Amino acid sequence: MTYLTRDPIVVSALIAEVAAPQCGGTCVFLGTVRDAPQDGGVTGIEYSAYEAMAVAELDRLLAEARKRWPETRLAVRHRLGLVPTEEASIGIAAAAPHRTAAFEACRYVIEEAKKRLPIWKKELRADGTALWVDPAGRPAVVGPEGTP
Amino acid sequence: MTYLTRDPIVVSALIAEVAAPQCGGTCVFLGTVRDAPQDGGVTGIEYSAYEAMAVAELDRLLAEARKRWPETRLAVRHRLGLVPTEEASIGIAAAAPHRTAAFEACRYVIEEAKKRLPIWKKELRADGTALWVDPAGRPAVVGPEGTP
Amino acid sequence: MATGTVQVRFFARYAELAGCETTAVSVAVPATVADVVRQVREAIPGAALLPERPLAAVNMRHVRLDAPVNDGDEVAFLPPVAGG
Amino acid sequence: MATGTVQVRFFARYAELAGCETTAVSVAVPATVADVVRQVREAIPGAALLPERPLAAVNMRHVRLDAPVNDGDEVAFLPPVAGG
Repeated sequence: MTYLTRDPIVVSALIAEVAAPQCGGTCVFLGTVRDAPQDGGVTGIEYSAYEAMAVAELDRLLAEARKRWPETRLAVRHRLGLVPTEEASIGIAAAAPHRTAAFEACRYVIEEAKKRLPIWKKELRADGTALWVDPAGRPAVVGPEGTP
Repeated sequence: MTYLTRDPIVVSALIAEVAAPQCGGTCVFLGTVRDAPQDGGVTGIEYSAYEAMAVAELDRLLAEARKRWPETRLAVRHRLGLVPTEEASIGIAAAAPHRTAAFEACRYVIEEAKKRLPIWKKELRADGTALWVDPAGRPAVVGPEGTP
Repeated sequence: MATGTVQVRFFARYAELAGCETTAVSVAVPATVADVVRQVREAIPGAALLPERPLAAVNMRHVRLDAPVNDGDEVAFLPPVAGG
Repeated sequence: MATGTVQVRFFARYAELAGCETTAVSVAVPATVADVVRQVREAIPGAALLPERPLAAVNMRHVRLDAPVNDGDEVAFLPPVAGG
Protein backbone atom coordinates (compact mmCIF):
# COMPACT_ATOMS: atom_id res chain seq x y z
CA MET A 1 0.00 0.00 0.00
CA THR A 2 1.44 3.33 -1.09
CA TYR A 3 0.37 5.72 1.66
CA LEU A 4 3.03 8.34 1.03
CA THR A 5 3.41 10.32 -2.14
CA ARG A 6 5.21 13.40 -3.41
CA ASP A 7 2.58 14.00 -6.08
CA PRO A 8 -0.77 15.76 -5.77
CA ILE A 9 -3.48 13.61 -4.17
CA VAL A 10 -6.07 12.46 -6.70
CA VAL A 11 -9.43 12.14 -4.96
CA SER A 12 -11.05 10.10 -7.70
CA ALA A 13 -8.28 7.50 -7.39
CA LEU A 14 -8.83 7.24 -3.63
CA ILE A 15 -12.56 6.79 -4.16
CA ALA A 16 -11.99 4.16 -6.85
CA GLU A 17 -9.79 2.24 -4.42
CA VAL A 18 -12.60 1.83 -1.88
CA ALA A 19 -15.56 1.49 -4.25
CA ALA A 20 -17.45 -1.80 -4.06
CA PRO A 21 -20.96 -2.89 -5.09
CA GLN A 22 -22.01 -3.56 -1.49
CA CYS A 23 -21.04 -0.05 -0.33
CA GLY A 24 -23.75 2.59 -0.31
CA GLY A 25 -21.87 5.37 1.45
CA THR A 26 -18.44 6.86 0.91
CA CYS A 27 -16.93 9.55 3.11
CA VAL A 28 -13.83 11.39 1.96
CA PHE A 29 -11.72 13.77 3.99
CA LEU A 30 -9.16 16.12 2.53
CA GLY A 31 -6.81 18.13 4.68
CA THR A 32 -5.59 21.12 2.72
CA VAL A 33 -2.87 23.65 3.36
CA ARG A 34 -4.56 26.88 4.27
CA ASP A 35 -3.41 30.40 3.98
CA ALA A 36 -2.86 32.38 7.18
CA PRO A 37 -3.09 36.08 6.36
CA GLN A 38 -2.72 36.93 10.07
CA ASP A 39 0.79 35.43 9.84
CA GLY A 40 1.65 37.44 6.76
CA GLY A 41 0.50 34.72 4.36
CA VAL A 42 1.50 31.08 3.94
CA THR A 43 2.57 29.95 0.48
CA GLY A 44 2.89 26.29 1.31
CA ILE A 45 4.01 23.67 3.79
CA GLU A 46 7.01 21.40 3.48
CA TYR A 47 6.10 17.97 4.88
CA SER A 48 8.74 15.55 6.09
CA ALA A 49 8.27 12.15 7.70
CA TYR A 50 9.85 9.25 9.46
CA GLU A 51 8.65 7.38 6.42
CA ALA A 52 8.97 3.75 7.48
CA MET A 53 7.26 4.47 10.79
CA ALA A 54 4.51 6.54 9.15
CA VAL A 55 3.73 3.57 6.92
CA ALA A 56 3.80 1.17 9.89
CA GLU A 57 1.60 3.48 11.94
CA LEU A 58 -0.91 3.81 9.08
CA ASP A 59 -0.97 0.02 8.73
CA ARG A 60 -1.77 -0.22 12.42
CA LEU A 61 -4.42 2.46 12.52
CA LEU A 62 -6.18 1.19 9.40
CA ALA A 63 -6.21 -2.29 10.93
CA GLU A 64 -7.82 -0.81 14.05
CA ALA A 65 -10.45 0.98 11.96
CA ARG A 66 -11.22 -2.15 9.95
CA LYS A 67 -11.66 -4.10 13.17
CA ARG A 68 -14.00 -1.48 14.59
CA TRP A 69 -16.01 -1.00 11.36
CA PRO A 70 -15.57 -4.45 9.80
CA GLU A 71 -17.24 -3.89 6.44
CA THR A 72 -15.48 -0.60 5.80
CA ARG A 73 -13.01 -0.18 2.98
CA LEU A 74 -10.31 2.42 3.56
CA ALA A 75 -7.68 4.24 1.54
CA VAL A 76 -5.24 6.90 2.73
CA ARG A 77 -2.69 9.09 1.01
CA HIS A 78 -0.35 11.54 2.75
CA ARG A 79 1.66 13.91 0.63
CA LEU A 80 5.29 14.76 1.47
CA GLY A 81 7.53 17.54 0.22
CA LEU A 82 6.24 20.97 -0.69
CA VAL A 83 2.44 21.24 -0.69
CA PRO A 84 1.28 24.64 -1.95
CA THR A 85 -1.58 26.48 -0.24
CA GLU A 86 -5.02 25.08 -1.14
CA GLU A 87 -3.64 21.68 -2.15
CA ALA A 88 -4.31 18.54 -0.11
CA SER A 89 -1.71 17.13 2.25
CA ILE A 90 -3.86 14.17 3.30
CA GLY A 91 -6.73 12.32 1.67
CA ILE A 92 -8.80 9.58 3.28
CA ALA A 93 -11.64 7.60 1.72
CA ALA A 94 -13.93 5.26 3.64
CA ALA A 95 -16.67 3.26 1.94
CA ALA A 96 -19.17 1.14 3.84
CA PRO A 97 -22.53 -0.50 3.30
CA HIS A 98 -24.10 2.28 5.41
CA ARG A 99 -23.09 5.89 5.81
CA THR A 100 -22.63 5.97 9.60
CA ALA A 101 -19.69 3.57 9.42
CA ALA A 102 -18.20 5.49 6.48
CA PHE A 103 -18.31 8.81 8.40
CA GLU A 104 -17.06 7.32 11.66
CA ALA A 105 -14.20 5.34 10.14
CA CYS A 106 -13.07 8.33 8.06
CA ARG A 107 -13.14 10.57 11.12
CA TYR A 108 -11.25 7.99 13.17
CA VAL A 109 -8.46 7.78 10.62
CA ILE A 110 -7.89 11.55 10.40
CA GLU A 111 -8.02 12.00 14.19
CA GLU A 112 -5.54 9.19 14.78
CA ALA A 113 -3.35 10.28 11.89
CA LYS A 114 -3.08 13.76 13.41
CA LYS A 115 -2.09 12.27 16.76
CA ARG A 116 0.18 9.47 15.67
CA LEU A 117 1.82 9.91 12.27
CA PRO A 118 5.49 10.91 12.56
CA ILE A 119 5.13 13.69 10.03
CA TRP A 120 6.24 17.29 10.45
CA LYS A 121 5.38 20.56 8.81
CA LYS A 122 7.58 23.50 7.97
CA GLU A 123 5.40 26.47 7.15
CA LEU A 124 6.67 28.63 4.30
CA ARG A 125 5.71 32.24 4.85
CA ALA A 126 5.15 34.79 2.12
CA ASP A 127 8.12 36.82 3.45
CA GLY A 128 10.48 33.93 2.70
CA THR A 129 10.85 32.68 6.26
CA ALA A 130 10.16 29.08 7.24
CA LEU A 131 8.84 27.85 10.58
CA TRP A 132 8.42 24.40 12.10
CA VAL A 133 4.79 23.93 13.12
CA ASP A 134 4.60 22.92 16.78
CA PRO A 135 0.98 21.95 17.41
CA ALA A 136 -0.15 24.01 20.38
CA GLY A 137 -1.08 22.17 23.50
CA ARG A 138 0.23 18.84 22.25
CA PRO A 139 1.95 17.01 25.13
CA ALA A 140 5.63 16.39 24.54
CA VAL A 141 5.32 12.74 25.53
CA VAL A 142 2.65 10.49 24.09
CA GLY A 143 2.30 6.88 25.10
CA PRO A 144 1.14 4.05 22.86
CA GLU A 145 -2.50 4.85 23.69
CA GLY A 146 -2.06 8.56 23.20
CA THR A 147 -1.82 9.19 26.95
CA PRO A 148 0.86 11.50 28.27
CA MET B 1 -27.47 26.73 -7.82
CA THR B 2 -27.85 23.55 -9.82
CA TYR B 3 -28.56 20.91 -7.23
CA LEU B 4 -30.25 18.42 -9.56
CA THR B 5 -28.57 16.74 -12.47
CA ARG B 6 -29.19 13.86 -14.85
CA ASP B 7 -25.46 13.42 -15.46
CA PRO B 8 -22.91 11.54 -13.35
CA ILE B 9 -21.77 13.46 -10.28
CA VAL B 10 -18.22 14.75 -10.64
CA VAL B 11 -16.57 14.81 -7.20
CA SER B 12 -13.70 17.04 -8.24
CA ALA B 13 -16.19 19.68 -9.42
CA LEU B 14 -18.00 19.58 -6.06
CA ILE B 15 -14.71 19.97 -4.22
CA ALA B 16 -13.63 22.84 -6.46
CA GLU B 17 -16.91 24.60 -5.66
CA VAL B 18 -16.18 24.68 -1.92
CA ALA B 19 -12.41 25.15 -2.02
CA ALA B 20 -11.11 28.35 -0.44
CA PRO B 21 -7.73 29.43 0.94
CA GLN B 22 -9.07 29.76 4.50
CA CYS B 23 -10.43 26.17 4.52
CA GLY B 24 -8.18 23.46 5.94
CA GLY B 25 -10.66 20.57 5.96
CA THR B 26 -13.04 19.25 3.33
CA CYS B 27 -15.48 16.43 3.95
CA VAL B 28 -17.22 14.78 1.01
CA PHE B 29 -20.06 12.31 1.15
CA LEU B 30 -21.17 10.17 -1.77
CA GLY B 31 -24.27 8.05 -1.65
CA THR B 32 -23.98 5.28 -4.20
CA VAL B 33 -26.48 2.79 -5.56
CA ARG B 34 -25.58 -0.55 -4.10
CA ASP B 35 -26.23 -4.00 -5.35
CA ALA B 36 -28.54 -6.23 -3.31
CA PRO B 37 -27.75 -9.85 -4.17
CA GLN B 38 -30.26 -11.02 -1.54
CA ASP B 39 -32.97 -9.38 -3.68
CA GLY B 40 -31.75 -11.09 -6.82
CA GLY B 41 -29.46 -8.20 -7.78
CA VAL B 42 -30.11 -4.52 -8.38
CA THR B 43 -28.93 -3.05 -11.68
CA GLY B 44 -29.80 0.55 -10.86
CA ILE B 45 -32.26 2.97 -9.32
CA GLU B 46 -34.53 5.34 -11.17
CA TYR B 47 -34.73 8.60 -9.19
CA SER B 48 -37.65 10.99 -9.59
CA ALA B 49 -38.32 14.21 -7.73
CA TYR B 50 -40.73 17.00 -7.03
CA GLU B 51 -37.98 19.09 -8.54
CA ALA B 52 -38.97 22.63 -7.57
CA MET B 53 -39.59 21.57 -3.97
CA ALA B 54 -36.34 19.54 -3.82
CA VAL B 55 -34.46 22.69 -4.85
CA ALA B 56 -36.36 24.82 -2.31
CA GLU B 57 -35.77 22.28 0.44
CA LEU B 58 -32.04 22.11 -0.38
CA ASP B 59 -31.89 25.91 -0.28
CA ARG B 60 -33.46 25.77 3.16
CA LEU B 61 -31.32 23.03 4.59
CA LEU B 62 -28.08 24.51 3.27
CA ALA B 63 -29.09 27.84 4.82
CA GLU B 64 -29.62 26.03 8.14
CA ALA B 65 -26.21 24.37 7.87
CA ARG B 66 -24.50 27.66 7.01
CA LYS B 67 -26.13 29.28 10.00
CA ARG B 68 -25.03 26.47 12.30
CA TRP B 69 -21.46 26.22 10.91
CA PRO B 70 -20.96 29.81 9.73
CA GLU B 71 -17.61 29.50 8.00
CA THR B 72 -18.53 26.33 6.14
CA ARG B 73 -18.83 26.23 2.37
CA LEU B 74 -21.26 23.66 0.97
CA ALA B 75 -22.10 22.12 -2.37
CA VAL B 76 -24.67 19.45 -3.13
CA ARG B 77 -25.63 17.50 -6.20
CA HIS B 78 -28.48 14.98 -6.44
CA ARG B 79 -28.76 12.88 -9.55
CA LEU B 80 -32.13 12.08 -11.13
CA GLY B 81 -33.12 9.49 -13.71
CA LEU B 82 -31.43 6.13 -13.97
CA VAL B 83 -28.38 5.73 -11.73
CA PRO B 84 -26.60 2.42 -12.35
CA THR B 85 -25.27 0.33 -9.46
CA GLU B 86 -22.00 1.71 -7.97
CA GLU B 87 -22.62 5.23 -9.30
CA ALA B 88 -23.39 8.14 -6.99
CA SER B 89 -26.93 9.43 -6.54
CA ILE B 90 -25.93 12.20 -4.17
CA GLY B 91 -22.71 14.11 -3.56
CA ILE B 92 -22.08 16.60 -0.79
CA ALA B 93 -18.94 18.64 -0.15
CA ALA B 94 -18.31 20.73 2.96
CA ALA B 95 -15.17 22.81 3.42
CA ALA B 96 -14.37 24.66 6.63
CA PRO B 97 -11.40 26.25 8.36
CA HIS B 98 -11.34 23.23 10.73
CA ARG B 99 -12.29 19.63 10.13
CA THR B 100 -14.91 19.23 12.85
CA ALA B 101 -17.23 21.72 11.16
CA ALA B 102 -16.61 20.11 7.77
CA PHE B 103 -17.56 16.65 9.05
CA GLU B 104 -20.56 17.88 11.03
CA ALA B 105 -22.00 20.06 8.28
CA CYS B 106 -21.57 17.30 5.67
CA ARG B 107 -23.30 14.79 7.95
CA TYR B 108 -26.11 17.24 8.69
CA VAL B 109 -26.80 17.77 5.01
CA ILE B 110 -27.02 14.06 4.15
CA GLU B 111 -29.18 13.26 7.19
CA GLU B 112 -31.60 16.10 6.45
CA ALA B 113 -31.59 15.32 2.73
CA LYS B 114 -32.64 11.74 3.47
CA LYS B 115 -35.48 12.96 5.66
CA ARG B 116 -36.71 15.91 3.71
CA LEU B 117 -35.96 15.84 -0.02
CA PRO B 118 -39.04 14.93 -2.07
CA ILE B 119 -37.16 12.37 -4.12
CA TRP B 120 -38.21 8.79 -4.80
CA LYS B 121 -36.45 5.65 -5.88
CA LYS B 122 -37.63 2.87 -8.13
CA GLU B 123 -35.30 -0.08 -7.76
CA LEU B 124 -34.53 -1.92 -10.98
CA ARG B 125 -33.99 -5.60 -10.31
CA ALA B 126 -31.82 -7.91 -12.37
CA ASP B 127 -34.94 -9.93 -13.27
CA GLY B 128 -36.46 -6.92 -15.02
CA THR B 129 -38.94 -6.00 -12.30
CA ALA B 130 -39.08 -2.52 -10.77
CA LEU B 131 -40.06 -1.64 -7.23
CA TRP B 132 -40.72 1.65 -5.43
CA VAL B 133 -38.46 1.91 -2.40
CA ASP B 134 -40.52 2.57 0.72
CA PRO B 135 -38.03 3.36 3.49
CA ALA B 136 -38.85 1.04 6.37
CA GLY B 137 -40.02 2.62 9.56
CA ARG B 138 -40.37 6.05 8.01
CA PRO B 139 -43.51 7.71 9.40
CA ALA B 140 -46.16 8.47 6.79
CA VAL B 141 -46.61 11.99 8.10
CA VAL B 142 -43.67 14.28 8.78
CA GLY B 143 -44.10 17.80 10.12
CA PRO B 144 -41.90 20.76 9.25
CA GLU B 145 -39.40 19.82 11.94
CA GLY B 146 -39.41 16.18 11.01
CA THR B 147 -41.83 15.26 13.79
CA PRO B 148 -44.79 13.02 13.03
CA MET C 1 -68.23 30.22 3.09
CA ALA C 2 -65.97 30.94 0.14
CA THR C 3 -64.78 28.27 -2.24
CA GLY C 4 -61.13 27.99 -3.25
CA THR C 5 -59.36 26.10 -5.98
CA VAL C 6 -56.34 24.10 -5.00
CA GLN C 7 -53.78 22.57 -7.35
CA VAL C 8 -53.01 19.01 -6.28
CA ARG C 9 -49.89 17.11 -7.29
CA PHE C 10 -49.14 13.42 -6.96
CA PHE C 11 -45.66 11.95 -7.12
CA ALA C 12 -44.00 8.59 -7.70
CA ARG C 13 -46.21 5.72 -6.48
CA TYR C 14 -49.06 8.08 -5.63
CA ALA C 15 -49.16 9.35 -9.22
CA GLU C 16 -49.42 5.74 -10.36
CA LEU C 17 -52.26 5.07 -7.90
CA ALA C 18 -54.14 8.27 -8.74
CA GLY C 19 -53.62 7.71 -12.46
CA CYS C 20 -52.57 11.34 -12.88
CA GLU C 21 -49.86 13.74 -11.75
CA THR C 22 -52.00 16.82 -11.17
CA THR C 23 -55.60 17.71 -10.55
CA ALA C 24 -57.52 20.70 -9.22
CA VAL C 25 -60.08 20.48 -6.45
CA SER C 26 -62.55 22.99 -5.03
CA VAL C 27 -62.67 23.24 -1.28
CA ALA C 28 -64.49 25.46 1.16
CA VAL C 29 -61.83 27.85 2.47
CA PRO C 30 -60.31 28.20 4.98
CA ALA C 31 -59.49 24.51 4.64
CA THR C 32 -56.78 22.19 5.92
CA VAL C 33 -54.58 19.69 4.12
CA ALA C 34 -56.74 16.96 5.67
CA ASP C 35 -59.81 18.46 3.93
CA VAL C 36 -57.97 18.31 0.61
CA VAL C 37 -56.96 14.70 1.24
CA ARG C 38 -60.60 13.73 1.88
CA GLN C 39 -61.81 15.63 -1.18
CA VAL C 40 -59.19 14.02 -3.44
CA ARG C 41 -59.81 10.50 -2.12
CA GLU C 42 -63.51 10.94 -2.95
CA ALA C 43 -63.09 12.67 -6.31
CA ILE C 44 -60.44 10.44 -7.93
CA PRO C 45 -61.10 6.70 -7.92
CA GLY C 46 -57.44 5.64 -7.72
CA ALA C 47 -56.69 8.22 -5.02
CA ALA C 48 -58.80 6.21 -2.57
CA LEU C 49 -55.72 3.96 -2.41
CA LEU C 50 -53.62 6.81 -0.97
CA PRO C 51 -53.06 6.65 2.78
CA GLU C 52 -55.53 8.63 4.89
CA ARG C 53 -52.61 10.53 6.38
CA PRO C 54 -50.05 10.99 3.61
CA LEU C 55 -46.91 13.10 3.81
CA ALA C 56 -47.92 16.46 2.35
CA ALA C 57 -46.47 19.77 1.22
CA VAL C 58 -48.18 23.11 0.67
CA ASN C 59 -46.42 25.51 -1.67
CA MET C 60 -43.28 23.35 -1.55
CA ARG C 61 -42.96 23.13 2.21
CA HIS C 62 -43.53 20.04 4.32
CA VAL C 63 -46.63 20.56 6.46
CA ARG C 64 -48.78 18.67 8.92
CA LEU C 65 -52.27 17.64 7.94
CA ASP C 66 -53.83 20.41 10.02
CA ALA C 67 -51.95 23.08 8.05
CA PRO C 68 -54.17 25.71 6.38
CA VAL C 69 -54.85 25.64 2.65
CA ASN C 70 -56.01 28.70 0.75
CA ASP C 71 -57.25 29.50 -2.72
CA GLY C 72 -54.47 29.05 -5.27
CA ASP C 73 -52.24 26.92 -3.07
CA GLU C 74 -50.35 23.96 -4.45
CA VAL C 75 -50.84 20.86 -2.33
CA ALA C 76 -48.58 17.88 -2.97
CA PHE C 77 -48.97 14.36 -1.66
CA LEU C 78 -45.61 12.72 -1.19
CA PRO C 79 -44.85 9.03 -0.77
CA PRO C 80 -42.33 8.37 2.02
CA VAL C 81 -39.22 10.14 0.80
CA ALA C 82 -36.14 8.16 -0.07
CA GLY C 83 -33.62 10.62 -1.45
CA GLY C 84 -29.88 10.26 -1.37
CA MET D 1 26.25 -5.44 32.96
CA ALA D 2 26.21 -5.84 29.18
CA THR D 3 26.60 -2.96 26.78
CA GLY D 4 24.34 -2.52 23.80
CA THR D 5 24.47 -0.33 20.74
CA VAL D 6 21.39 1.63 19.87
CA GLN D 7 20.71 3.43 16.60
CA VAL D 8 19.31 6.89 17.28
CA ARG D 9 17.36 8.95 14.75
CA PHE D 10 16.45 12.61 14.90
CA PHE D 11 13.73 14.18 12.82
CA ALA D 12 12.63 17.62 11.66
CA ARG D 13 13.55 20.31 14.19
CA TYR D 14 15.39 17.80 16.39
CA ALA D 15 17.67 16.89 13.48
CA GLU D 16 18.44 20.58 13.04
CA LEU D 17 19.20 20.96 16.77
CA ALA D 18 21.32 17.80 16.93
CA GLY D 19 23.11 18.70 13.73
CA CYS D 20 22.64 15.15 12.43
CA GLU D 21 19.91 12.72 11.50
CA THR D 22 21.39 9.56 12.98
CA THR D 23 23.90 8.54 15.58
CA ALA D 24 24.75 5.39 17.52
CA VAL D 25 25.12 5.29 21.29
CA SER D 26 26.34 2.62 23.68
CA VAL D 27 24.17 2.02 26.71
CA ALA D 28 24.25 -0.45 29.56
CA VAL D 29 21.44 -2.89 28.76
CA PRO D 30 18.74 -3.45 29.81
CA ALA D 31 18.12 0.27 29.38
CA THR D 32 15.10 2.52 28.97
CA VAL D 33 14.35 5.23 26.46
CA ALA D 34 15.04 7.76 29.20
CA ASP D 35 18.56 6.35 29.53
CA VAL D 36 19.11 6.84 25.81
CA VAL D 37 17.82 10.40 26.02
CA ARG D 38 20.29 11.21 28.81
CA GLN D 39 23.14 9.58 26.93
CA VAL D 40 22.38 11.46 23.71
CA ARG D 41 21.96 14.82 25.43
CA GLU D 42 25.41 14.38 26.95
CA ALA D 43 27.16 12.99 23.89
CA ILE D 44 25.94 15.41 21.23
CA PRO D 45 26.31 19.14 21.96
CA GLY D 46 23.23 20.24 19.99
CA ALA D 47 21.14 17.44 21.46
CA ALA D 48 21.24 19.18 24.83
CA LEU D 49 18.62 21.45 23.32
CA LEU D 50 16.20 18.55 22.95
CA PRO D 51 13.47 18.37 25.61
CA GLU D 52 14.23 16.16 28.57
CA ARG D 53 11.07 14.19 27.84
CA PRO D 54 10.74 14.03 24.06
CA LEU D 55 8.17 11.99 22.14
CA ALA D 56 9.96 8.75 21.26
CA ALA D 57 9.60 5.61 19.23
CA VAL D 58 11.41 2.29 19.52
CA ASN D 59 11.51 0.17 16.39
CA MET D 60 8.85 2.39 14.78
CA ARG D 61 6.33 2.26 17.62
CA HIS D 62 5.40 5.13 19.90
CA VAL D 63 6.60 4.35 23.42
CA ARG D 64 6.78 5.98 26.83
CA LEU D 65 10.12 6.99 28.26
CA ASP D 66 10.18 4.00 30.59
CA ALA D 67 9.99 1.56 27.67
CA PRO D 68 12.86 -0.96 27.44
CA VAL D 69 15.64 -0.57 24.90
CA ASN D 70 17.82 -3.47 23.80
CA ASP D 71 20.93 -3.96 21.75
CA GLY D 72 20.26 -3.23 18.08
CA ASP D 73 17.06 -1.25 18.68
CA GLU D 74 16.27 1.86 16.68
CA VAL D 75 15.28 4.73 18.95
CA ALA D 76 13.74 7.81 17.35
CA PHE D 77 13.14 11.19 18.93
CA LEU D 78 10.11 12.87 17.42
CA PRO D 79 9.15 16.53 17.62
CA PRO D 80 5.44 17.00 18.40
CA VAL D 81 3.74 15.42 15.38
CA ALA D 82 1.72 17.56 13.03
CA GLY D 83 0.60 15.27 10.21
CA GLY D 84 -2.44 15.77 8.05
